Amino acid sequence: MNAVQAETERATTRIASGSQAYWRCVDFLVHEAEALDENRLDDWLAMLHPDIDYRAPIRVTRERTKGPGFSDQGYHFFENHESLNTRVERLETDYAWAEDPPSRTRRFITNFRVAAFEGGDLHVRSSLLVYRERLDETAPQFLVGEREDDLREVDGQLLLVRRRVLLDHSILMTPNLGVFL
Amino acid sequence: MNAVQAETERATTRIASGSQAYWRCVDFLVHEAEALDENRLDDWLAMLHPDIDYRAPIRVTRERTKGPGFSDQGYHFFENHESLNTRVERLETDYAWAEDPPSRTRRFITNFRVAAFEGGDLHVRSSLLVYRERLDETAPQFLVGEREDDLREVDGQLLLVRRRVLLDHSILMTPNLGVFL
Amino acid sequence: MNAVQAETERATTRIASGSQAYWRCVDFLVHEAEALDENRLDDWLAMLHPDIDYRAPIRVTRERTKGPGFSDQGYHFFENHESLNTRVERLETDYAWAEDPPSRTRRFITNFRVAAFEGGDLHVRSSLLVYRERLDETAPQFLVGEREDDLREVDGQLLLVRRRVLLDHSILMTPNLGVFL
Amino acid sequence: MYQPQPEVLRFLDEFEGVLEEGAIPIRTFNDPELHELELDRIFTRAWVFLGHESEIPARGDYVQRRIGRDPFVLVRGEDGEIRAVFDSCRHRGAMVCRAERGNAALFRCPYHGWTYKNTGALVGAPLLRDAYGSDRDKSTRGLLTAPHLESLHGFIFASLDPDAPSLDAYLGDMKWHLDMIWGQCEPGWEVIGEPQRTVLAANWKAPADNFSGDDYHTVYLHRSTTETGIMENPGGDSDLWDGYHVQLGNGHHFIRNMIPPDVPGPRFLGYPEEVQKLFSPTMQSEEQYEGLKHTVGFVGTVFPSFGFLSFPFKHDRSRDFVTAMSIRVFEPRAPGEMVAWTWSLCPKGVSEEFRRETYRTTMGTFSAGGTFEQDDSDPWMSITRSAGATYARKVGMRLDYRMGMKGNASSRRVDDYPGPGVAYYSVLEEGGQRGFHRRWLQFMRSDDYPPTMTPEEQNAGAGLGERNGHG
Amino acid sequence: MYQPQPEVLRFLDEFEGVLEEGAIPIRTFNDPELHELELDRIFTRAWVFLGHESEIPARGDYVQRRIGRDPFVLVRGEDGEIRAVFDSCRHRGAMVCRAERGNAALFRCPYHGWTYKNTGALVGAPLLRDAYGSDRDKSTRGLLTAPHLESLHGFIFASLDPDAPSLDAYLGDMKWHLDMIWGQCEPGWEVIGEPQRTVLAANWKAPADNFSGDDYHTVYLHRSTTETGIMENPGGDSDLWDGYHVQLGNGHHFIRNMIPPDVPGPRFLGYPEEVQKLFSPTMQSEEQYEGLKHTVGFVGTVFPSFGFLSFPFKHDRSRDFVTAMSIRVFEPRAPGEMVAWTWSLCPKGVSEEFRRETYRTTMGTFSAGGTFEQDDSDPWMSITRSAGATYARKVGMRLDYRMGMKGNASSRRVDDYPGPGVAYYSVLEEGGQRGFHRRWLQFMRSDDYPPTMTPEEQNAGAGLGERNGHG
Amino acid sequence: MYQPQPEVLRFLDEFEGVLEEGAIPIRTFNDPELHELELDRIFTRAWVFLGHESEIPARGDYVQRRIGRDPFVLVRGEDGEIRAVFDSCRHRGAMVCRAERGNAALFRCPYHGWTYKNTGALVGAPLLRDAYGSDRDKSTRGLLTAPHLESLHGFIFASLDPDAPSLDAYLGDMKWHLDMIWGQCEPGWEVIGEPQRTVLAANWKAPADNFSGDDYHTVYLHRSTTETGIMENPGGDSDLWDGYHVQLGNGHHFIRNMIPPDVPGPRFLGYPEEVQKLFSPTMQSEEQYEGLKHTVGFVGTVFPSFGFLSFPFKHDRSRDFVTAMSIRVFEPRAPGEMVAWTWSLCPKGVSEEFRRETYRTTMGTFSAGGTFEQDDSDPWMSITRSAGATYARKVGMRLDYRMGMKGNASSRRVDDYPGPGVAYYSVLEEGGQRGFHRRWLQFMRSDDYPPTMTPEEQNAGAGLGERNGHG
Ligand code: FES
Ligand code: FES
Ligand code: FES
Ligand SMILES: [Fe+3]
Ligand SMILES: [Fe+3]
Ligand SMILES: [Fe+3]
Repeated sequence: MNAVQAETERATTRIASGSQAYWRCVDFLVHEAEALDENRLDDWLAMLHPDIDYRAPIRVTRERTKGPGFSDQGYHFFENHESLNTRVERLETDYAWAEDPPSRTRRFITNFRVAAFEGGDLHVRSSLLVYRERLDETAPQFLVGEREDDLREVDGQLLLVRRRVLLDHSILMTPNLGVFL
Repeated sequence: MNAVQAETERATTRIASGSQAYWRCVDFLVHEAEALDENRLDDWLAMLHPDIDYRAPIRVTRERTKGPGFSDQGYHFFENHESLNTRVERLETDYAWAEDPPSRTRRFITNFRVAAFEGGDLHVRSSLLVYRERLDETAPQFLVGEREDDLREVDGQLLLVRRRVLLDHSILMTPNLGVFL
Repeated sequence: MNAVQAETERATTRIASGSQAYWRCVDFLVHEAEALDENRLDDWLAMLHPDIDYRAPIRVTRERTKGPGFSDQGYHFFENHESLNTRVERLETDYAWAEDPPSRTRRFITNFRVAAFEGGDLHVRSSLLVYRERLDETAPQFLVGEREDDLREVDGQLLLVRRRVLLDHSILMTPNLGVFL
Repeated sequence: MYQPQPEVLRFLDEFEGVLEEGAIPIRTFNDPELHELELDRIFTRAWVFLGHESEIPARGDYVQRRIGRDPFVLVRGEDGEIRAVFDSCRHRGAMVCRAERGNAALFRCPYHGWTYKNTGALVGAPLLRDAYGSDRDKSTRGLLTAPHLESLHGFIFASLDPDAPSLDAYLGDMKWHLDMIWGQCEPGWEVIGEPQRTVLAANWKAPADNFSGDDYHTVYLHRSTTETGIMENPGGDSDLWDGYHVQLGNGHHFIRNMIPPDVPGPRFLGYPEEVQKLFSPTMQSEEQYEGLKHTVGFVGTVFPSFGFLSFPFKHDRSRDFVTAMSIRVFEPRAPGEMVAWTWSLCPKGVSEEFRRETYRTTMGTFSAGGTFEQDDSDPWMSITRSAGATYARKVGMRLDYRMGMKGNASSRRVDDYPGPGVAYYSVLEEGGQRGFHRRWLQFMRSDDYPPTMTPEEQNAGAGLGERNGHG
Repeated sequence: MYQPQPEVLRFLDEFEGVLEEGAIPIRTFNDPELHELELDRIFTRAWVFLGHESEIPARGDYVQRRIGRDPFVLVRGEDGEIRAVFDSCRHRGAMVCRAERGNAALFRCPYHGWTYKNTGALVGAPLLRDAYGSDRDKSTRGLLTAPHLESLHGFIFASLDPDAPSLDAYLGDMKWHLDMIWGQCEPGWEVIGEPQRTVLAANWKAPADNFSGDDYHTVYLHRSTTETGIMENPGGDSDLWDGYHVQLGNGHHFIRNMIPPDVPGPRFLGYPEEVQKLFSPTMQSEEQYEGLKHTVGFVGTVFPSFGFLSFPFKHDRSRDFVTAMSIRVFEPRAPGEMVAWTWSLCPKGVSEEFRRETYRTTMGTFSAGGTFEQDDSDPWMSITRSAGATYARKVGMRLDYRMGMKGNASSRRVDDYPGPGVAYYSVLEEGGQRGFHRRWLQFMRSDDYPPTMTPEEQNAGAGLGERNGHG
Repeated sequence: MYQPQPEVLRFLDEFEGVLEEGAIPIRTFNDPELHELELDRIFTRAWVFLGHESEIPARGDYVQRRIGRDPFVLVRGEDGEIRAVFDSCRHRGAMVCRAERGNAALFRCPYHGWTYKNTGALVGAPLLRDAYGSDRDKSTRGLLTAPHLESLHGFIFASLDPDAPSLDAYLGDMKWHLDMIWGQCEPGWEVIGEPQRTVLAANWKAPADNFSGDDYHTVYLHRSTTETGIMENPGGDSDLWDGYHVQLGNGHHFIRNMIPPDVPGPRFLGYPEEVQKLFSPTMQSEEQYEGLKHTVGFVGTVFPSFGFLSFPFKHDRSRDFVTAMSIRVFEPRAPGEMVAWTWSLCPKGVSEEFRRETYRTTMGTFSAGGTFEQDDSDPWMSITRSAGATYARKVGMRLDYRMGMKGNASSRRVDDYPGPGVAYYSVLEEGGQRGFHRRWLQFMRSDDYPPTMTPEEQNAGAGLGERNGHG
């Protein structure tokens, strides 16, 4: 079963746009994007739930009748809290060359759709466009797709507990995935 | 007279951002984008009013004093409900090659401005960026422009009754218009 | 001291997303974008405070530990009201060739974060993507970055009193800056 | 003059032999050196379609166009004459025409202000006396102008080669057909709106080849349109294959679907009554009038890059069939890139409603967003992709163009075709496409302007007449 | 055949002399003409890795792949045989395979509907009788198929050159090593999920060079991974340099990190018990079984563009080390652009948990987002950038490949390497990289298929054996 | 060495003849082969501007720069000497300098850790003894360094050709002028902030040609600036044309706008009092001091790609005119692509307010966003577009550079110009631009380094002296 589908089968209630819960989600994602664009990676880690399940499935070109082509086995990213933590720690050493000097990135998050799971978690779908450039390269790179995020409240704060980054690429047009999506 | 102008001469009242009517419009367009990005074309058809007037005028490069250069005679799309219905039906045959395998698209809808017409229809202007890629091509395609949409309430549901897609291209940079804008 | 930092050291209170003040800011920036995209440059000037301080610092590639690399001395734009006024006046002569025929532009403003300064000014951070194309060129140009804006109320109207355009480019990929950011 | 590498010339020599066997080396659809040579030997020589007179009806009206990749302004001068001027100032070369279309008495170069009339003549420059002293002869400093430009029924063609034959000679037997389709409407024809342009990762010859007699693709590639009723055989008894392929010499080709006089069905391309009555029986010959009357649709190409077609379609199925006539240019951009131009064409003097519906139908079928053309773009791109493969080049991969050659068809050369040219019936043959590539070779292989030829001469010259299975 | 300019041939001649001195002209990493010649002389001749049988287990299963830049479909036919068919219809050349992977009995070309079996044979075309009359021989119109395709332990390689030697002969002493690593798992191996592909502004030879024996970069470039504990010496007493460089002839190379039998530490590549017991002592020789048992990790290359590696890593530090095995293809795209392909490989029949963790570890270390590979991509791109510099070309800038040549190393040729090939110990030498470029030269400089060679022959032929400082 | 095709050499031969008639073939502004030859024959030979000493004041300070397209690091070594080192490790060629600017004692290559001093010398490598045994001679493995680098008043130029003449000899009579403008400020000059860089779809020679004496474009192209008061004749009685064109040999050119001593108006380039008093009458000759005093503005070029200019402008009309001095590099990228570099220059020791206002004025007028430069970019791009046209190449389209030749001007060679060089008055002539292209030809046509020449020699050599209409 497709990892993407599994999740969306849980019962949800739609959250009205403009409601308080809606804005909490939007604010969360906007501030998360800010932290990532500003390379405040420790701040970013602090926004993740210890049980985070973070994946970006590989996508293959399939016929129309076969659906969007997301793999249920292959992932660009397939991370938990510890592996994300390791990645951040590594990026903060003096030897993470691909991202030092860091890419210049800008994340555009739009098209929010918010729902609530029965258990209380919030479920947010949004569109993601990451603009990226490195060094003095003048060929801009784009990472484009949809995010499906689950946010869970802990001590009054929302934390990201589940993310699927559903990219619109079958071949990545960026030399590496040194940035988080 | 320019087709774009004709419309905007009707009397409108501005709708406050954040109001209920505003969110109804935003939600409509966000969910419409979702339906299109997910190739749920029948769902999309169900969002169109039977009287839909759907056009994307050709744009030519004109001097500053001559305005934005939208044609009042030439259109990339010049559709009514029946022709859109035909298009969808055709895309769902097994022989719509240009879109099978389907493009991977992502629609970013931002910069909403909402107003109400005297008769009750809602008028929404928004910015549109469509990211598109096909097969294993690594040259991304962008379709960029503004939308002017009229939404009409029927049985408690908003339906799209008029659309103008005002593209920022004088030459299209996509091999075909196999996707809806 | 970095020009960008200087500002952000002033004490601010966060403005809740969805609040009236939030929407005033969003509406301001959305309507500003509309004025610029439609080449209504006089309308745009009318949205600027007489004390406007408008800058786009040059960005250089620096190591991760050295921060984002914005110059505190070098600027693509370093403008006040009079110089912006001169620019607009010049663009409206018959001889501003680079922008006549005008570029076709589309500004996408997203990821709003609003705060209030002690004195009452509003402080807005947002993400900016400008799509630009000229004549019959088919190589699209992007200008991408973040904006830090201060808005001040004068006679019930918000006016832009300070802007920093923090581009994500170390080399500009647009032949000129004939458009405002 | 551009000097091709010996390997390229060798390739072209071999190509001729291969073509006689009904094959085409796939490499021709994506090769950097062939592309350069095409620009040099085809697009600066051949008659190229630039636009229609109805786009520039008044003196001073202009539109920006391309010949090959090169920028020209198609402009009706103050003297009423239409010219194609190279859009490059004679001083430093800057572009003098700023907008894509408009009306101008003068083109003033933005760089230093040299000013040209809409005839291309230099008329002034700032500080002329101070700057140029006694040498102020402006006559040699006008904009470069295409040496030949002619218009046929409002369709404007130009050639950049002084040695080019007249347009009539160039068109050969195609002229009779153009007279038939565009020379019998009393008020004349006009294009609606502005041309649509799309960049495509395809070689320009992929669509040109398609328009040169590829009926065969319709039944499968466009099956989605028959399944949804967009295309149907509007002629009742006759069927899709009931038509002629007509070779017209010099690489031009015409597909013509006809309906017998005694069979009920559409007349005059399927136009409605209000349009049919605009056609005059006296403007051309009786053969041509009767010919148009019993023609349901057509697809034609003028070598190298001009295509045109007309068929009745149901784009909006709440209505009856509507005739859609579109004209196309396949602009070469790079070995694997082109720009597709589309215009919608309509008789003048029709009702607003018909004008709108024929436009909607044209754009809804044969434009970038058209229900036909969308799908055409896919193989055009994938052919180009395959043609760029090293392996295909190394093994000299050949495409199969044998349909209609001896033993390869039910289609036969017929003598009763109502018009000039070498005609085949049915359309299940690929002689028109072979003819396109043969003419291409004639241009590519000769330092001089290739002579005009009747279709028989062209085939015979290539030794293909003998091998053809026809009549 | 592609004919290189004399200047290019001169460059290749000089290259050989330079290489004997332990240098490489940097130009080789970014040059348009060398790139074209590589496509012609290497990628249409050499055995190229296409995929693993586990990707297409059933009849009709297919995946789209590239040989060089050229599009092929790797498909298991209805006859059970695997073929690589060129994805281009024999009629007009359109792509016949629509999706990236799937199962198909038939490939139907969208353009005109010619239909091929999954064996590549043409089986039908619309209106075949009407269109082609008596010439309906379909046997000559099948899809072009790679003349050679062989599979070794499920790893599928193909060559486009009819003159290519057998895969075994091509692999030389590499075969023994592949048998060792992939020929002893009883249930066999499989890839997990789909390959990841990334476009990179790098020449394909930069990673190929790296995989051909570049241990030296690990200590500095990848220092972030040791600092964070992702990589650690899992062998306790031994250290990173405790390994062999093994030249295997024909440009192939193998880095092998071993752990002495008496030293405690990981066995069988660091796989856990549940996996270790899948390895059989009887499928290959005892040397190979013992060899695998005491191998901790390896990095190998099959000339030209296939890389593979295995090491235990801690991607998720809440767990113990997990063995990650990945296979790679360096697809050439342009002089300064490539596509990196990554597959994760796993023995069949393991627990779901181990399968997931080995996958996570592979992708977390050696993929586009991997903590190692991210940093590799940086020098690969910057080498390519420098190699394109006019100055570097003009002064003939040479890179330093002397490590391990006479007087240039502590590494020595050893006789006690437990396996075939010419082995050096320690890994602080660059003979494998020199060997890669030497083989490259042999392909590039010869019109005929270059003969297979033992590593000794290859070095001797190049006069490099003498100059090497090794034993 | 790069070997151009015979056709290119033939083109260059013809170019010389054409130039004597005051014409330039437009093709020179967009041609792939000429571009390659330029990189090889001009940018690896000529003295190219790299930056200003004030950008790297302290030992270890560095900035990344380009010579032609090639990446260099301009660095002040620990020995205080400034060098331009090629940013490519001698081991595998990776980039050693990570940031665009900074301060570093060492450059450590990320790939394997070879470490270079900021003088370019190799000082270490990981595991040096183990890896390289006895061959640890580091002296031959330092970074490649530009063979010549000289600084004049802080302006740093380098040449990659060992045979290059000294910078003084290369500059010829331009040196006197640079001494005049930058050699008389007691505290010296400095650049403000970092250079701005913009990619432009233009050939680099379009702006170089413009800066080599194109006053003529000011009146029309920049008319928007006079209409809005940004530019005005600040000299009162004199006018825009009241200046000299000074040919300085070796392709360099200087436009100089002067104000007579008895006319009230700006002095010393229009600088305010606080700046004027920084200029010393004793640092250079009296002629130079008086010369600077009565110079209102200038535009200069050092062949091939360095431009500089100074004028008083009103960017902010709430203030008086502010002098804006900018320096420019036109970096070649591709036949039709360049990078424009802009620095703002200011005397040291001025008030913060003036420093800010001169910066704002410089960037507000002559940068990518400048009210002048915006419009310059338009014709530079459109010239490049036209120059790439097949038609232009085929008919050998020539541009008109006759202004100032016999019978083509009111401008005359004058003997009373206060300085060296061959001077014309007024500026309505195009001799400087002809001189630029003539020098370009001298570089492009000779295998050896072209000899330095006085302007007379250069003109005479080209036979142009005779044809000139000047005095
Ligand atoms: S380039 Fe046209 S006037 Fe100079
Ligand atoms: S191209 Fe495949 S059937 Fe014609
Ligand atoms: S490439 Fe610089 S140390 Fe190896
Ligand atoms: Fe078609
Ligand atoms: Fe590595
Ligand atoms: Fe200028």
